[in-house]
Amino acid sequence: MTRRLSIAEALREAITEEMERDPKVFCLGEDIGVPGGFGGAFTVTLGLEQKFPDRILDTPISELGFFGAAVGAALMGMRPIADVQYSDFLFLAMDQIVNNAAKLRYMSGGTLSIPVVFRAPVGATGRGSQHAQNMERYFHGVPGLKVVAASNAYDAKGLLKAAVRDDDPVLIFEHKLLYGSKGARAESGATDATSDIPDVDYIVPLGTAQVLRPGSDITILAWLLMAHEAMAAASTLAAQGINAEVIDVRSLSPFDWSTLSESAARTGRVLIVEEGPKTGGVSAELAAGLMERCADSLIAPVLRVASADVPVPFAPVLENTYRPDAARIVAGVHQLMQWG
Amino acid sequence: MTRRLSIAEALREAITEEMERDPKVFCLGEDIGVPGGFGGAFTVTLGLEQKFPDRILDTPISELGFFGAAVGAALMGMRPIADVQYSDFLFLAMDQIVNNAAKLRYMSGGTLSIPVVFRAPVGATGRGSQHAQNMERYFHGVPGLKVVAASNAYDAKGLLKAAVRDDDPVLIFEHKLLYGSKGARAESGATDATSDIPDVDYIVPLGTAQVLRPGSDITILAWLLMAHEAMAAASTLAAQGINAEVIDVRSLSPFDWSTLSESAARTGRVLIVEEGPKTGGVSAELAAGLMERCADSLIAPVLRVASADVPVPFAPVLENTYRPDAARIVAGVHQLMQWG
Amino acid sequence: MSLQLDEARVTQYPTHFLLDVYERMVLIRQFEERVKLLFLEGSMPGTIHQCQGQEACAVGVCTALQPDDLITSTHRPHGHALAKGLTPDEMMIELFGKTGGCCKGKGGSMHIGNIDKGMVPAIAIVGGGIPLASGMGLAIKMQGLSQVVACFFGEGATNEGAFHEGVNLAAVWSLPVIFICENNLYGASTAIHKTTRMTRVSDRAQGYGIRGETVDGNDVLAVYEATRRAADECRQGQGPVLLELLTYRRTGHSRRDPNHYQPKDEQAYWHERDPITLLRNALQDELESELSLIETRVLARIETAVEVARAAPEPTPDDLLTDVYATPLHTP
Amino acid sequence: MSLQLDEARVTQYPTHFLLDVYERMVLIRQFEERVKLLFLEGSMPGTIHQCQGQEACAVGVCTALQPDDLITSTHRPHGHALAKGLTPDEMMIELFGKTGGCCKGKGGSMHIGNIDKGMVPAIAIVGGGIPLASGMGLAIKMQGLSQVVACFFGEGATNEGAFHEGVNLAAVWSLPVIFICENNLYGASTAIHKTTRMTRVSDRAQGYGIRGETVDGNDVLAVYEATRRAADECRQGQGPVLLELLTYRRTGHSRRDPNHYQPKDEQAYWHERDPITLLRNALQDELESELSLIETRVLARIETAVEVARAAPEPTPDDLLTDVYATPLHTP
Ligand SMILES: Cc1ncc(C[n+]2csc(CCOP(=O)(O)OP(=O)(O)O)c2C)c(N)n1
Ligand SMILES: Cc1ncc(C[n+]2csc(CCOP(=O)(O)OP(=O)(O)O)c2C)c(N)n1
Ligand SMILES: [Mg+2]
Ligand SMILES: [Mg+2]
Repeated sequence: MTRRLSIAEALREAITEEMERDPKVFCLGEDIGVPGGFGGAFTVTLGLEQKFPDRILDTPISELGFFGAAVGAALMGMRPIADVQYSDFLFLAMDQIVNNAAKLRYMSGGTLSIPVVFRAPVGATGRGSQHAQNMERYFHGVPGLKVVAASNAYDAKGLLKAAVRDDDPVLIFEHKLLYGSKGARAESGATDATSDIPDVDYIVPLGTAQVLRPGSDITILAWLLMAHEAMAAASTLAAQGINAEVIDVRSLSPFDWSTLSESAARTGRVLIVEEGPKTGGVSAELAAGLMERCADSLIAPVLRVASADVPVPFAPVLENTYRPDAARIVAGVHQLMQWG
Repeated sequence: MTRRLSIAEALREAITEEMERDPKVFCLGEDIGVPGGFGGAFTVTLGLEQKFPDRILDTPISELGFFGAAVGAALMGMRPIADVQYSDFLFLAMDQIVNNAAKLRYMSGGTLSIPVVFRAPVGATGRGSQHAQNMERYFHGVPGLKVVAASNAYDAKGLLKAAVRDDDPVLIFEHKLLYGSKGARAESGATDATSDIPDVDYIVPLGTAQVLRPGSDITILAWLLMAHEAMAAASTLAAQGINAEVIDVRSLSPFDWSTLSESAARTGRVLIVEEGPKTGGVSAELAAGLMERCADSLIAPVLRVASADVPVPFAPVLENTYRPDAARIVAGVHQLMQWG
Repeated sequence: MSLQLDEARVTQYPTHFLLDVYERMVLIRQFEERVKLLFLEGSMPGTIHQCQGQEACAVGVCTALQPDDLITSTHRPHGHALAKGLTPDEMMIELFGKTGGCCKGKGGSMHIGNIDKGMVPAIAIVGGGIPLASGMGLAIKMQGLSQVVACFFGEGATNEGAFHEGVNLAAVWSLPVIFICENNLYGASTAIHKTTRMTRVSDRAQGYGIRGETVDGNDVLAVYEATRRAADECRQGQGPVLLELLTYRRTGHSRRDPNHYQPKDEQAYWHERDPITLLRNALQDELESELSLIETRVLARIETAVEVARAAPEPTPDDLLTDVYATPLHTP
Repeated sequence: MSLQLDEARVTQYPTHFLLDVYERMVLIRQFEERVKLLFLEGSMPGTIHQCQGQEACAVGVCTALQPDDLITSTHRPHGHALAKGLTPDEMMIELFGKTGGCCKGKGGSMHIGNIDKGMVPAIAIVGGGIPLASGMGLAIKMQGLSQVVACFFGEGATNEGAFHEGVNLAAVWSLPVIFICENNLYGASTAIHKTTRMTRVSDRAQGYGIRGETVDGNDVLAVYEATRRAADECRQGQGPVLLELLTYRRTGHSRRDPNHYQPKDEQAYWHERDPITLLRNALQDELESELSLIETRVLARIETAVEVARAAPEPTPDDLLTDVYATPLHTP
């Protein structure tokens, strides 16, 4: 048996099940458990305060403080899930994430574990420059931290469960346009990311990419919203006789190099799609890493389709220009097919 | 006429001259102007409080606060120079740097200028995980921000002057082992980065790389301490008959693509050297960007010599293993020469 | 707090002043109501944070400032902007994301501002505008100018490190900054008592060695006078000052929030204390016709703004790349 | 503050307790002096921040704690570690960056700690340990345990947002955390009056609605008693508490700092109030021989530590890659 759930619902299920399974699991964040409130900025924890009155903690607006508190609770053996309402605010908590959470095991000579989960929504969604950044680039590659991104409800539930059970700090990126939030918190221009969720317990292992669409002519790498755009592009390309393989990178730290390299070596052409400024993005490491690993089998240079190197603009016209889409992905593929 | 100065002395001269030239220039930071104190963590502002009693401001230990204050003063037309004692603390101020300083011109539709300079010392220097990171990776590519790194005294003075006169926020990275700090603040294991400083006013334009050593067989890209290691490696290689071109990338945002691509296209082989974890470093963008720009002329894949993907360890043995050196650069070059 | 303004105080003010203050509050109220409609009907993009019920804070403070004084604002900036003199046109165009807006459509609702009118584009990172305001005060002091900076933020922001660091800096350097905390009892959906043990925000002033004062934020004249006092202190080098304005948000936190987390009786109490009604009740009945004239004038002004905004040109895709740096980078 | 301990108070304590407290303070003093020598002679790597003059804070606090209580520390952690029961051996080896150290040589001086002894590896980001301590207190409260967390930091840290946010969190959630501010008048070279208008750190407690208390930090018994009271309150769910311990740093801020920024008379005053001398003077003369025995015992113990550390094996390059994750990542 399966049920069709949105990402918001799937995350809510994952949190509920993990909290039922393990009394050490708890949530803390702003506006996550207020009766009559929002259940967090995107309804993920809606109603959970009734089920777990003592383990859904509404915090003051103190990102550095409660992220640090999550780390402190984790080193005592608790398994906190801390979230920011918009990933842009992670900068305020970044000292606790990078200098403490990610380093404490190492600094302590392996005597400390920090089993904490951080959740953060990304994406340009008509809110202007300070509520729109894609923050993946700032956390990918931080030693001691694991980073994943859930582009559909199945992965969202499985990745969050895996993250909660992991003994290291895990940062999960979610996308505002993919939650499927309802009611007052619904997003205009949202994309359907619902999945059939099995009624049995499952996890999606951290560190694994997923082939969304097998193909032979070219490899398209993407995650979150861009994975959906890539799939749309792939259908267009199929109609044009180009058989693209689409991979949801999903694990941004570490990368699932074996899956990514195998595909790149097989197709010989790789296009990486990223929402966010092109320069210094996560795609840079993907491109550089694939060149190092597959140099001999690449027919063309690895190319990137990403946003312009600008802050996120408010005007819808500009934001839509900022955000890569299927059309730009198709164009990028055409460019790549001209090689060799 | 020229004088031989260390980076610390050259920066001090640059600050002095710019403050004399423009009354809107001032410095703020921790312990920068205390009589009997340090002149900042690395003696850069030593004694300046006597010359400019009202423009050398000792701050509370409040990185978010005084970096934000620097941005606020800058939008009023002042030209603040704010520094952190160790770049690791930039995380605490990162919200003000990225969400405010770098975005305000854009958010305001071009009506605001933020002529602020941020200074930050990087490098692993026997202090353990929280006073050792190379933070370049976190700021390279941030739209609206400029980032430079000074590997010698001439550049340090010229880049700082250019930064102060620039109308956009500029972040300058300096290296603890290159300052040439003296007395109680001397660093063990320091590298000589002194230069002959002309007695005339000069700047080093932002956005430009510098060829430190012309060569024809391979291009080595590096900055800060690694530029010195690259030069050492180049001499070793010369003795082996390999003529390496060494370029000090120097401008980390934006990159001087014309200089970098021209060299890469000419030699056909590129090795990038970076202090800091390899995954997701600045080198990733250099590698990806060069592949996009020089695909047809590259004989070999662009390779990177960087630190392991770990926090910075304290033990000298481990720290020296963490930090790339001439020997590892030579080995990387040998690997690259085998191609094609 | 009482259900009517102090008569003695009201009568001290000339009628034109009271009418002017009244008109500005009505302008804000009607602007917000119109924006809400536009948003709900789907013709306005983005998200909105509105200030119905808090008009006396914006107007009381800004009326006490000089034109060349400055303000910083938050994610909830419309009232502050209108009170500081931004036009409904430049704001409405901005909310529609059109080129003629006060930020060329690049800022949007959460970053409304116009530095020529003394308003820095609003900072939507809670607390993020506080260190900024201290730095602006520092620039003023270092240049020996006589301006003051009024820094708006909510009570929720006072739990951010930025508040602590920013206020402490302004205090230790005696900067001309008035920290204006609009305590509307909620940070988004979270009631203040869930976020701190402290019951009066102004008590935090002691921890920085500065003067703190709590004022009825729905009494526009009380706000005006408190701000006047604070501004005078700042200009005399005795700043900064922390003003807590007790007020209430009549609408949702943002967008379609039905604010169910606000207890009904609490809502009822504050609706009785609506800042506009309070002032209206304090004005003599002879002014009735004047007041309805104001009403009509304001509504007309807002309709014009809506039409102007609807007609305004969209940005072109090329505009995406401008205004990032003073001089565009050319990166081959 | 007086130049001798309160006789009445001293006589309440059994001799063995006083001698034990005395020995721990001497151990810290001698450990630090030896480390300084090793550092200056160049045989010890890294940088050091030492606590000569502040021994009564570390010992007074930790003596009042139970073995399973926890502490967090700072860039200046040696005293806290020795007071909490870490051995000179495991610490000295760590300072030399050798494998047998309490952090396998990966932490170093600024990250000294041993969770098995209730000390989290020290956090060297000023203020960074404060939210951590609140989270530890939260874990204790949620699990219904009776431990308390003593969170050490300096007065300079109280200007960090982390202090504000961390203490406020502990307050609003009534967590069992004792915030121990060692006010040694300087943050690095900067005197406290240059960094805040507030003159008593404990006054900041009001802004969080918690109890604050200022204590003579060089009177080990006063510190002990204040900590006992605070710990009891915390165990009864009345936490947190902010304790300000007035003390002084006899040595440089770090490394070779000659602390010229400390006025001579100020130094003289505090040298007279040296915490070890104060206690020694309060002990009866009969104990003289005991005290010199302690001296000898401590010095011997430290020499052993130095020898052990010198002889300890260096890490191997392979150790660089371990302890990053619970299970090593294999990334082809
Ligand atoms: C740093 C940060 N954290 C969280 C948010 C999300 N957020 C926007 S407004 C708000 C509540 C702010 O409350 P308050 O400061 O009282 O201002 P009010 O909304 O009541 O005007 C929150 C949590 C944000 N914008 N910035
Ligand atoms: C966030 C941060 N800023 C600056 C520093 C550099 N630094 C190390 S110790 C210190 C002074 C700390 O003063 P205080 O908190 O009073 O502790 P004390 O050194 O007096 O024990 C400074 C500025 C740091 N380690 N972390
Ligand atoms: Mg509020
Ligand atoms: Mg101190």
